[in-house]
Amino acid sequence: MTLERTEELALNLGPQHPSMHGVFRMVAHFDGEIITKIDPKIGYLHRGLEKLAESRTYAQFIPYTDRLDYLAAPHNNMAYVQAVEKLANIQIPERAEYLRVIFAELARIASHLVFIGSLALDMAGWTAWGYCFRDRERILDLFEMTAGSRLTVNAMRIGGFSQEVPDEFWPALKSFLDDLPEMLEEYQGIFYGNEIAMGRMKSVGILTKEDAANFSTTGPVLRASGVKHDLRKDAPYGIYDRFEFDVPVLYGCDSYDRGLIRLLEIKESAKIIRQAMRDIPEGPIMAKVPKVLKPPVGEVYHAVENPKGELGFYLVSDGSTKPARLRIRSATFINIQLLPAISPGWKIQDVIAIFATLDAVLGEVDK
Amino acid sequence: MENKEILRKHVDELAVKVNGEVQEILGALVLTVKGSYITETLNAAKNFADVPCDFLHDLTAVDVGEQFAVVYQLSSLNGPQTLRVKGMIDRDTPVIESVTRIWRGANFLEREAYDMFGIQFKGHPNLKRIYLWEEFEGYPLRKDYVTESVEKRAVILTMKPGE
Amino acid sequence: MDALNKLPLNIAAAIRGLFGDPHSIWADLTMTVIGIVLVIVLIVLAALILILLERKIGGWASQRPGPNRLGPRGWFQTIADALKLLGKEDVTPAEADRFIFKIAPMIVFALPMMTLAVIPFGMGMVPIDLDLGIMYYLAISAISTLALLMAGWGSNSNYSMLGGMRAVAQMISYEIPLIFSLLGVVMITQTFSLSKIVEAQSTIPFVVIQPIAFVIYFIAGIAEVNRAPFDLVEADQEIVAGPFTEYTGLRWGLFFLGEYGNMTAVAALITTMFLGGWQGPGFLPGIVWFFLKVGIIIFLMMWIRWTFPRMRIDHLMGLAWKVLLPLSLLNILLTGLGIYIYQYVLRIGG
Amino acid sequence: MSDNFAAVGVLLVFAIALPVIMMLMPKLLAPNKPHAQKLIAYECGNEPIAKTAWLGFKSNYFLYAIVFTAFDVETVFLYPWALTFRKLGTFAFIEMFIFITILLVGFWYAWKEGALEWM
Amino acid sequence: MFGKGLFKGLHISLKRMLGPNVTEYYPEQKPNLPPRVRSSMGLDPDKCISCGICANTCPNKVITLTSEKGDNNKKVLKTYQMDVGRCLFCGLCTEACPTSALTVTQQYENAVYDADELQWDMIKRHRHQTGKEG
Amino acid sequence: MDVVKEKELREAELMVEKNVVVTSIDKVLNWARGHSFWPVTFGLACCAIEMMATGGPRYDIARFGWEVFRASPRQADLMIVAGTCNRKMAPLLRRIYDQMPEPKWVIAMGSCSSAGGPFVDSYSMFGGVDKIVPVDVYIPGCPPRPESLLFGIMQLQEKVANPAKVRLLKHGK
Repeated sequence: MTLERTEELALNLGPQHPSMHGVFRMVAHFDGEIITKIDPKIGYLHRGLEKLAESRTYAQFIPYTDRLDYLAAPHNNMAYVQAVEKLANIQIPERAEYLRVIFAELARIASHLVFIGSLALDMAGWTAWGYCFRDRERILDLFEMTAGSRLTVNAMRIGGFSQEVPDEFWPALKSFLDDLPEMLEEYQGIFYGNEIAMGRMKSVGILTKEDAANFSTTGPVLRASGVKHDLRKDAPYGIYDRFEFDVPVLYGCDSYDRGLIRLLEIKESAKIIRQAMRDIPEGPIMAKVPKVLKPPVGEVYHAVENPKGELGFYLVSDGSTKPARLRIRSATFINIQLLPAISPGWKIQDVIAIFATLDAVLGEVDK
Repeated sequence: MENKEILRKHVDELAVKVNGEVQEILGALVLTVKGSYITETLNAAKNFADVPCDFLHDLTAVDVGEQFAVVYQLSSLNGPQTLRVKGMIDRDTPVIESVTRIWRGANFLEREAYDMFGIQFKGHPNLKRIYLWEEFEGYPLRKDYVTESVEKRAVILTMKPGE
Repeated sequence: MDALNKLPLNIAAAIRGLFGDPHSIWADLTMTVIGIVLVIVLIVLAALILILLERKIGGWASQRPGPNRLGPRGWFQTIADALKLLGKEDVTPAEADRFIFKIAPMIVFALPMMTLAVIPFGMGMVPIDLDLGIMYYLAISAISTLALLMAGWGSNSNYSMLGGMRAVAQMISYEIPLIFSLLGVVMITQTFSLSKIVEAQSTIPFVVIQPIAFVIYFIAGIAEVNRAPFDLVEADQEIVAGPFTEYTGLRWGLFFLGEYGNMTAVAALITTMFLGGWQGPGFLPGIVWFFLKVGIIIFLMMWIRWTFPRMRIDHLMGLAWKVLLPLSLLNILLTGLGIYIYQYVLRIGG
Repeated sequence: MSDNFAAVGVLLVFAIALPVIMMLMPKLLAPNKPHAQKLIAYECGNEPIAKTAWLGFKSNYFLYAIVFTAFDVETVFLYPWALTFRKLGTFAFIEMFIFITILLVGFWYAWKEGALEWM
Repeated sequence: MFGKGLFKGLHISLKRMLGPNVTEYYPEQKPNLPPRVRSSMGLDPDKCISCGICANTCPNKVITLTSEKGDNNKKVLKTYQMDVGRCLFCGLCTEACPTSALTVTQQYENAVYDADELQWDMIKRHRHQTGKEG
Repeated sequence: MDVVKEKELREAELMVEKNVVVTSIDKVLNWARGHSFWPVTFGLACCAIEMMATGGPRYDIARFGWEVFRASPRQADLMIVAGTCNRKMAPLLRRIYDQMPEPKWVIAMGSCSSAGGPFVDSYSMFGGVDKIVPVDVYIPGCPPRPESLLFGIMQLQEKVANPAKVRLLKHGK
């Protein structure tokens, strides 16, 4: 029997589209409801950060890193300042290291909460989204009382940490961590445990282990495909080697596992924060750093495990106060290449879910 | 440590073969080769015995005056080995072989390098501007690129209000 | 209480009394017109209240108050929205099929008016008492599929087209379990008249006798009015707003009003068919019982909407064809068997 | 009976008139400034790729329509049967069982052939 | 059993529906912001020594200030402009200020109707604010 | 250049409407418009997350009746440009603005959309979105707090309700 194919429909989804997480655009080719081809188009948020960095001093670029992955700004701060410290060979005080870890992991939780919320929202789960944003506010409060901003935290400095945490920080953090299991239970109950959500995500958008590695995928997307790879364990930076935590790995390779793994990672992050709270020493939070920082000639590639995957800074110094070249290796920019590879054959609704599970943040994709 | 020594040994052997230069910058192993050897080098690095550098982290370019350096950050999912490979290409004829056949993930990265530096990747399936639009002139991350004044930039995109 | 129940009838009789011949065609016509006007008022009121209620419930479910600033506790919010829609520009896309594009929202708005007019709201309070009530209701409500397809086609936009296609596929699929689930009630009552069906439930509402049919009708009803989790037709996150993408201002408002009117109609029919209509313990008048039951059904629908994610289209179709349809056929067989045993084996009634 | 349907006629007049009247209001109250950009179809801010949406659409959606027709015809037979079922006695009961069984066989066939699978 | 998850979800949302709200009723109930919040900047011209460190620290050239020689050859601040349209609100300027003349303030009601008003004349703002308060 | 002209023209129109046809219908409509802004979901970058947070349980924009974020500009009254708009996005922004039905308003949320913000020096930026669409309210901040956004929309509400007063405030000094 010969199958007459119907006329193919080419359609823009994005940049202004509720489920495109910003300004991602894909040109989708449909056959009925089925996607036959996807052509991702990016650059609608391109701000030329790498070029801007060449006209800013090392310290002045820190606030710009907040605007990369704006859901987990402290993590970007940390990656950048650690790269500069490596380049200029600066040792930072213990207390600052611990504060950095606490902030970075809080940012991971906040970012994953947005992920869960927007994944639910992409399937019209409004209430689950509301719960995630409700709980995220408490993390933002913690950021705000310490560093003064909710989203673009700008908390870290080359050589340490911007400000000492206020007294009310610790009880607030503790109460948040105590409430966290109940929150996770709620997300599980209202979204992950829901049969409709499961039906939409289970065994959809299969990404095999081999493909994942070949596509340079990193982060939760890679770990949901059964590869145990986490820079916090495999190439520890900062003081991550002092903490005991597991790296959750799931073997489903589908959308559901890519979604669920974030929930598990939140638990591990909470574990790290608890240990950091226990062990944090007293002391200064800033090392002595020259007012005008001139790192020696050299280059460094420093990568951290951002909530979305590997965030790397490749810095080339020519001995001046400004970087000669600053390269941002953002995880989602590379991860979204998967979309045209794994979506054909699935329905529009599946592709929306697949895209949501790749957790693209356009600030990071477009730089 | 052992891992690093084995890697060093492999890289040294490879350097001889591809006429490259091995350096250690801030604890990272850097292999600099001519652009024309890049596919051979990367293929070899991917298949190092015991310490395969088979995971491409990043691909970018750096403007180093006369030349462009195309920088590949390699490591592995199964070991701590990391290697940075630099392919040096001429500024006037910035052409280098594409590695999309080795790593499919290099697709966007090469397009980005093309967009920002104007480097031609031979064999790339879809070498088009990725961030900027087709009509954009110049390659912004080259050192000699001069950003237009904000007034000029704004004029281009003022659309006629629809009537 | 009986007096309260009879009050509308007495008023009707009084109005008829104003005419020389209370059964003249003019008296009938006047009564019909009064009934229709009341139904229109009901639809508009229901839509205004329901839209606010929807936003309120959505708010409460995620622990926020919802609209609360305009008027007492925000009850005037929808009025502001409606007035605003009146003052919005009416845009017809250049490429659209202008006639179809313009007429589709009117059809959607007119349908609940047509359907609600045959529902018995209280004892003797039927704007139009049809002997073929159920048939009429099903026939009219099926037209909404057509209206959505017209909207999708007329807009000449790809999102609209996809939405319209989804509407056709979804709504005709759910039509069948919907129709079959009502069959059981007809088999028991032996009538198509909605008021007679309500009267038949004076002792026991049919939800007890026909639980499967009730569940099927409830699910299919939600799907028929395109509400979450079956709102694939206007899925924001996928096809922007489905068939409504190109509609602006009041034209879109008509769709919106129509949607809530349809929701009221479905809830009213569920109440009539399964929950005993206006029948209820005597301490409240019948009409209050009726709207109480309708309110509960609508609350259930909203609660479901704000909790569940949207279904996928193949699951949606699978549910209709592979679960609900066999179940509704089973329900017919079981009902038939039950009546057979009841009537011929036990020799009761008949 | 007949005058009831006359009432439906009156209802129809109302149902048509009301939205038409409603649509007249924005004509009086709302501004109206169409221009070329405003009138092109919305496609997330881009120029629409396809010039028209009236394409040969996938038949998939209509496959259901065919199965639907079969069942819809069935309802035409089933409703009168249901109405008089209690009066007709055992014969009608068994007869309708046979009728439904035949339909179920058809339904099973459609299912088996994959007409109910979303492609 | 199929449907268990559905009922659990319904249970959770009903529980939340009946529970209390978490909303902050903004215009009536002003938020109690921590003192570090960087919603806008405030300058105390009396403390300012016109050293220009803030302008140098700023990543995006937001601040322009001019000064003139006063008594004892000390610099006296003449104008102090902040172009808020370019500002990152990162707080690096306030951190760098040696006399804490420039501080972060918690005033977040900054919306304006005109693009010109995005140029903050900090001295005027200060006078305006103290005038209002004092 | 045209955008400035367009803006002035519109304000003049509003003035004329105010002075010539001072009808109570307009007053009622403006009241209704001010209480039911339906924003188009125009989230671009960081500010969009704060915009979402404004819709979230803590800040709840729904209290004002402004939570009906419409995916299609055809049903929206208000465009909150939340985030960085670069040169590639600009024509699309304009088109989406064009496709909104009259009357419509624009809020520039955050530094980037107000005047280019942190990235104004970059090759891919062109400055504020007021060069492309007429902006009614600017909200500085990077990103502005949700309260700032709510305050900004309240300012717009005032502008819609009393166009003449706002004009006086602006040019009376």
